[in-house]
Amino acid sequence: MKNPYMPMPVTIETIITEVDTDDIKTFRVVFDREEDAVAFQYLPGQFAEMSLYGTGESPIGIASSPTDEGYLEFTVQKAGMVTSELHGSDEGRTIGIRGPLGNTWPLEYLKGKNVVVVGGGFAFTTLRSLTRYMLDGGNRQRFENITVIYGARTPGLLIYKDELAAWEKRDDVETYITVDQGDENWQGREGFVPTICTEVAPSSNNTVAVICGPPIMIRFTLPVFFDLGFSKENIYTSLEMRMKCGFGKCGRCNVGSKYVCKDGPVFSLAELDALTPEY
Amino acid sequence: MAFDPTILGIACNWCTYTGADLAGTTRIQYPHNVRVARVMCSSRINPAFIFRAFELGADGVLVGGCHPGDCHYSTGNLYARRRLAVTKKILDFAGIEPGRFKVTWISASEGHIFAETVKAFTEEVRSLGPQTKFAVTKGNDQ
Amino acid sequence: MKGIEKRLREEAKKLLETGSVSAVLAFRDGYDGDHPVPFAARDVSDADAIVFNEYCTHNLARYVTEYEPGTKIAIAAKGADSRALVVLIQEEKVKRDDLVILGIPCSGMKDARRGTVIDEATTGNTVNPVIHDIMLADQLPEPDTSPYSVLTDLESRGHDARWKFWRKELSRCIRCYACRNACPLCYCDPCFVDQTEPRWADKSPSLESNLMFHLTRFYHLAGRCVDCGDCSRACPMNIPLYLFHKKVAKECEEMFGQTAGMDPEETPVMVDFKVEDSDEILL
Amino acid sequence: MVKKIEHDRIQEIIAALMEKGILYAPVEDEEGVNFHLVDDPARVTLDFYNTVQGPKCAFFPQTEELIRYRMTHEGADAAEVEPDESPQVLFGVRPCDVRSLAIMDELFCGGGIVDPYWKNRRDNTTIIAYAFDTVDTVDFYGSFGIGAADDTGADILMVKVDGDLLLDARTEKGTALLAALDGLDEAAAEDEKRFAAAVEGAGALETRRIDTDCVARDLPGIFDSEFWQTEAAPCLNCGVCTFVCPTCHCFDITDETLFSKGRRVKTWDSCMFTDFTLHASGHNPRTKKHQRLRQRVNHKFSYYVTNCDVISCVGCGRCTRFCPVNIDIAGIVERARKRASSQQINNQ
Repeated sequence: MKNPYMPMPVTIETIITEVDTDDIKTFRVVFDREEDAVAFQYLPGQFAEMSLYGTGESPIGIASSPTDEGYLEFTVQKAGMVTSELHGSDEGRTIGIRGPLGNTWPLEYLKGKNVVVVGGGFAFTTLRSLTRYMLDGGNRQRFENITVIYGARTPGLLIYKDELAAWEKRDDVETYITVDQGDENWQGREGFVPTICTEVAPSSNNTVAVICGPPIMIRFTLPVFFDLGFSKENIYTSLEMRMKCGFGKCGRCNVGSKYVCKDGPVFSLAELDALTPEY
Repeated sequence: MAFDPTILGIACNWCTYTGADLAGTTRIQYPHNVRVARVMCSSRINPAFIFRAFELGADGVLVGGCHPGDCHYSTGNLYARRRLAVTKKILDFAGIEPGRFKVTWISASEGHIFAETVKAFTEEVRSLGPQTKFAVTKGNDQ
Repeated sequence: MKGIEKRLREEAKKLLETGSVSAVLAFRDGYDGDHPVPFAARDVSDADAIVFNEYCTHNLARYVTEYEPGTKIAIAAKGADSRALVVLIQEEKVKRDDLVILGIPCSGMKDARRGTVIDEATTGNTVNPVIHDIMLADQLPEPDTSPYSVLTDLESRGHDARWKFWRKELSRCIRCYACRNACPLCYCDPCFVDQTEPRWADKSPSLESNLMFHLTRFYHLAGRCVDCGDCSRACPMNIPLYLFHKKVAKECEEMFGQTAGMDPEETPVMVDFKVEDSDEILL
Repeated sequence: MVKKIEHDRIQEIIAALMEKGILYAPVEDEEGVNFHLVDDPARVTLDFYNTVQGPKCAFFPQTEELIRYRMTHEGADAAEVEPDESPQVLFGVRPCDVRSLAIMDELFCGGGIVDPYWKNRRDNTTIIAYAFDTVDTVDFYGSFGIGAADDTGADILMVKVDGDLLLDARTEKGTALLAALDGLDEAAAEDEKRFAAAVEGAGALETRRIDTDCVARDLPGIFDSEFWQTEAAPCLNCGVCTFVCPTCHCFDITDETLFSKGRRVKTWDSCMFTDFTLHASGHNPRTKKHQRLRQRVNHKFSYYVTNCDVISCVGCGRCTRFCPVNIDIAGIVERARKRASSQQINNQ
């Protein structure tokens, strides 16, 4: 029996810092063992426990796409013990990964549908995974129109800048990047994500909205989508909870009869309505 | 081989640490057993530091601050006096010999007193033998 | 006890009827009469559910800090409970004016689970409330014994024997934190032991982490502990924590000349100093 | 085939059991009688009503080492602590506590990933149940259809009758263990009768009962009720109830490092603690004590039923017995049921 508590060793290959506050970094890791790389089969929306011996483990959404071969990426905000230690690490350090854990964005359900991806701030990570996945080669044709609406507080806080620029150039995805407040160099949109959503006004016909961001953004964005005629079954989001084991034993992420780690983190609004409001 | 104790010294920045420095610069010999940690004031010492030191295997803990009345922050050491006195009573009641924990006032000019204090305290701790009561064994016996 | 119960209900009714307090902290029956449960009566109709019997050992001062500042509450307070209130007032966790203290002189209260009389070992011989607004019974004669006589045996033992004693006791701790959470004076949020940066004590119970937790907690209660004994009664593992708290209280009294929780005007000894404190206390 | 030994000779059977592997048995300590890993047969006792804590420690110890590591310059060298597969015996467990193990199996061995530490120990343990012969007022295991001499889940059922211990195997594992134990006497026909009579007598013991039929369905209906504030008012939010409970399973995983060496451990945690759900960001979904009490009751009596089709409570009464402020979970469930039904009537 494989011990589910045992992390797989990975090495930090590259650390990307692209925001002007130093509390968000993207870590690209590669598996030390070939068999782990083969075993780690994931889909967008899933997460993994990043393990640093001596400090502990922390659940982090996978920001890379399964179509990216040979590495995984995690974008991590410095908050607690593990993430602080991770932020203090150098390239070349060996850490551990336990996963993939949790469910995925509803890829089967999205097939043949229009997809609106709405992200705010640093919560864009698994949405980036989803977008990369949908836009990748043969995958693109499985989805209809793809719209990406992504905002951050300032231009300096946008993550995956190069990628966003590349998406803006593509004609098979509509990309709307916005910041709450621009600076002297900012040429793009200004305005809060809900406002941009109102302006873009994606049709709810055969469309699923996938939303992830800070609670305040979600709170103001949802009414926009309801007004556009989106049903609760067609709006998906991802929850954050304190977790330890990641596979439904430790009881920590229990909300109602669900465990966010194994029944989530992805839920439709309809599913969330059935949960107790304790997240 | 004779028992060579490990002692944590906690010294205030303004008096005892400077005193220890003076002992060094004037080349006064004192035992190597004390590892000195510097704090800004003796009142910065959380008693948990001392419990933790014993837990991590210190055989003795020596705290040095400014003489009462001479505190850089006027009254820090007067608070510290009460706190460390209580700490000492707690250690004593838990079973740590009083000789393993000493609080003393050493000014910046008293390099020789620092050296003498360390010497005497080291000998006292040596005579008490290794501190095995609080010292951690967990996970370290592998 | 029945007389006290009757008076308690009457006073609670009066206070709630006139709206002079928003809650009366007392007791109600639990699953049987021997297992009372702390209870906040909020309405006149609640008052008849109030009980008081020999098993009402809990220190209700524990609940005072849960109320918004400025909320007027009445509280049934036995001797040691009133001293805990004094400490809370000294530490500005509650205002004297927000409290209506219903003083209950009593002795011979019993621990329901263990069947022991609690003032044989705890309550600091405080049979009469030290502050009160309304007394629910006549003052009792003050006991003439020392509250610290239970320490004699441990004090007379050598260091190794004492260590052996505490090693056995503290290694049995399962870290349920009932002691801390039952304590009226453990109101820190978060408690040092729950902090992760730095982590003062490992989460798993082991002799070392238990020592770190308990010794630091004993220290944090220095000059504050009023010997109500709730920590030890709450403990599912029967660890006699009160012995250590009592010892620290006794030392503080001897060194600083002040008993905890006697006078709301005093400053607790550990946040105070005297220039003339002797260095001898460090020996 | 019933086997027999005089109660005074309990040390012999304990010594014999210790030879068969790891032995967990009730041991008298300062706190009362509790399950311990036995190192001295003389300390084992059967003179108790029930142990302070449930028997989960034999499968899910409060501290379980998962990994041992040594910090290095590049990261760490880590080695798995392999799940224990040694044969073990759990001796003297009350029938309601035996039932708790099957309930925990649903969680640890079901729902996808299996916890190897729990499963291995469960597979390799022989359970000797010990029938009740009296009833304490706080117990309510009868509510869950558990009898005082219930043998469900037990490999051997043991009863104490007039100074004799009578043991009867219930499974092959139990038969094998009994056959391998020296020092037990073959029971006479008379003893077989005494055994049957004791089991029957225990069957007549009645605990108090709570109505559990609809509780799983009804509890969510009063989730937002003031009820929980009222019930939780006396609660201290300590972890006594969860740490004595035989079916509480929540745990934490932490790294404990000393200098360069350390271990990753799984330790019991409690949903009653404030920091149980505290995020690193500072957000906490359950900051108030009524939310935490509500979580505990709902998790046992509703959520667990949804997920595992069984109530995660066996009515052993420990949480009530050891609650520092005498909160009674059975009372809460009863009042919740009444509240829910009166609410339903009002809504109609």
